Amino acid sequence: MRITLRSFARFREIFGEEKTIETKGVATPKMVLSALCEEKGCTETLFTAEGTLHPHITVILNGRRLSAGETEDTSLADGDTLVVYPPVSGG
Amino acid sequence: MRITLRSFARFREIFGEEKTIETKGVATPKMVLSALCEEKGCTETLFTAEGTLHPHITVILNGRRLSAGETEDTSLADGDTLVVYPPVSGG
Amino acid sequence: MISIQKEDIDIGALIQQSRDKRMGAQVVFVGTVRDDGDSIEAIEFEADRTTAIADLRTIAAEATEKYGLISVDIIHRDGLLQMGETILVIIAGSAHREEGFAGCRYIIEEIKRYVPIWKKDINTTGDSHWHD
Amino acid sequence: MISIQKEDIDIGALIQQSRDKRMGAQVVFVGTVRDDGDSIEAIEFEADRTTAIADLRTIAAEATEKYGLISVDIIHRDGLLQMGETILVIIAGSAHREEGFAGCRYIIEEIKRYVPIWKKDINTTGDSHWHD
Repeated sequence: MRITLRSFARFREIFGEEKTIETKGVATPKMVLSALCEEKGCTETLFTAEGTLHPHITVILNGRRLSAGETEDTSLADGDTLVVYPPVSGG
Repeated sequence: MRITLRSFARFREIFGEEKTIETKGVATPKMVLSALCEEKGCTETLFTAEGTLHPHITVILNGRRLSAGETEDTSLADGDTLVVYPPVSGG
Repeated sequence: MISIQKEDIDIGALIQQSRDKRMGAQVVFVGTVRDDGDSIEAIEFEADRTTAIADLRTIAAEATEKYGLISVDIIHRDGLLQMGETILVIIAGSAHREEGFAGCRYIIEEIKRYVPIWKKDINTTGDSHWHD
Repeated sequence: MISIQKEDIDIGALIQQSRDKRMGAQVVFVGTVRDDGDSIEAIEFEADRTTAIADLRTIAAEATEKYGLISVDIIHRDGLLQMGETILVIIAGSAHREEGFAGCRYIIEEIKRYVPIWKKDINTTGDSHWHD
């Protein structure tokens, strides 16, 4: 199945502005990001030593923000759009 | 001795913008205002039932604000300027 | 800028003027003549300008000292003001927002507490009365 | 008015537009690019405009509900901003000052907490880095 990943600011510089990811079998948002980080060498940027996403990182699935738990137990479907934000610094 | 009294807003409508008052002997700011109020019928406007000045009324002698106590124990001198403010409502 | 004036206030220009490169925040308070549903059609403001200006300078200096502000502007109008008109503008400029909010709030509360400015409601019936 | 835009903000015009006769107070927060003594010469702002606008609308509605505001305006700029330029303007209009101050403060804190806008310092040396 195909997932679109969009990212911003420092994460855009890691992942690119928008990319299409092919996954096989069941995949959660956390699994997709974890696999990508291994490839890009950015595991420490997104994940704590315990392997959870840093609390100030926001993951949005098809326009809805996910809780930490949801990033681990939501199954992605073909055509989903995943957005990942680094900590915000506006205002 | 001669005292100049200046007043503002609702007190200007009672006492006039600026007036010269002649007093004899020792006089305090409170005594001057009290005598004037008897004449103008404004005792309740300036004084409480206990005979003290209402706390939101400001008395200024030669440019300096007086405390409640000072209005009762400061002796006026010839040429003094007394200013009396009703409660403020700016801002 | 500290002023009591009859003329309207160009708020945009004042904000621009008061800006400084050390500033990250400007907190602005604008007071306006409000229609509170009574038959009031305008408000007449009277000030003891000499004392009021001295008091505003004192308040600005206190706020600057207390909250480490970079700049303070206070302009209060007097004379007859119609519904919707600007009465007062305060600008507190600071490095960070916390001081700007605290300083601006301090200034308006101190003005209300003791600066010699008074308002008189002017009714549609032609009556008028001073606020307590 | 809720907006994210590259263009500068005419703060005076915005304050005038947002005024309503039921209003007695407008509390305005202006955020500006601050010279903090480092070698930063400009800041680049990036926003996820679609989500940010939706978030700003949510925050404005919450502030209106929570503090009984009469109007809320929020304009945040993106793109490259030089030292001293306006980043953000918030206007909270209310009957009385207490709600205006509380509402304006709520809005800026919520924006800082989660609205997807990021800033990158651009140094005089040509280096740049994203804020945490």
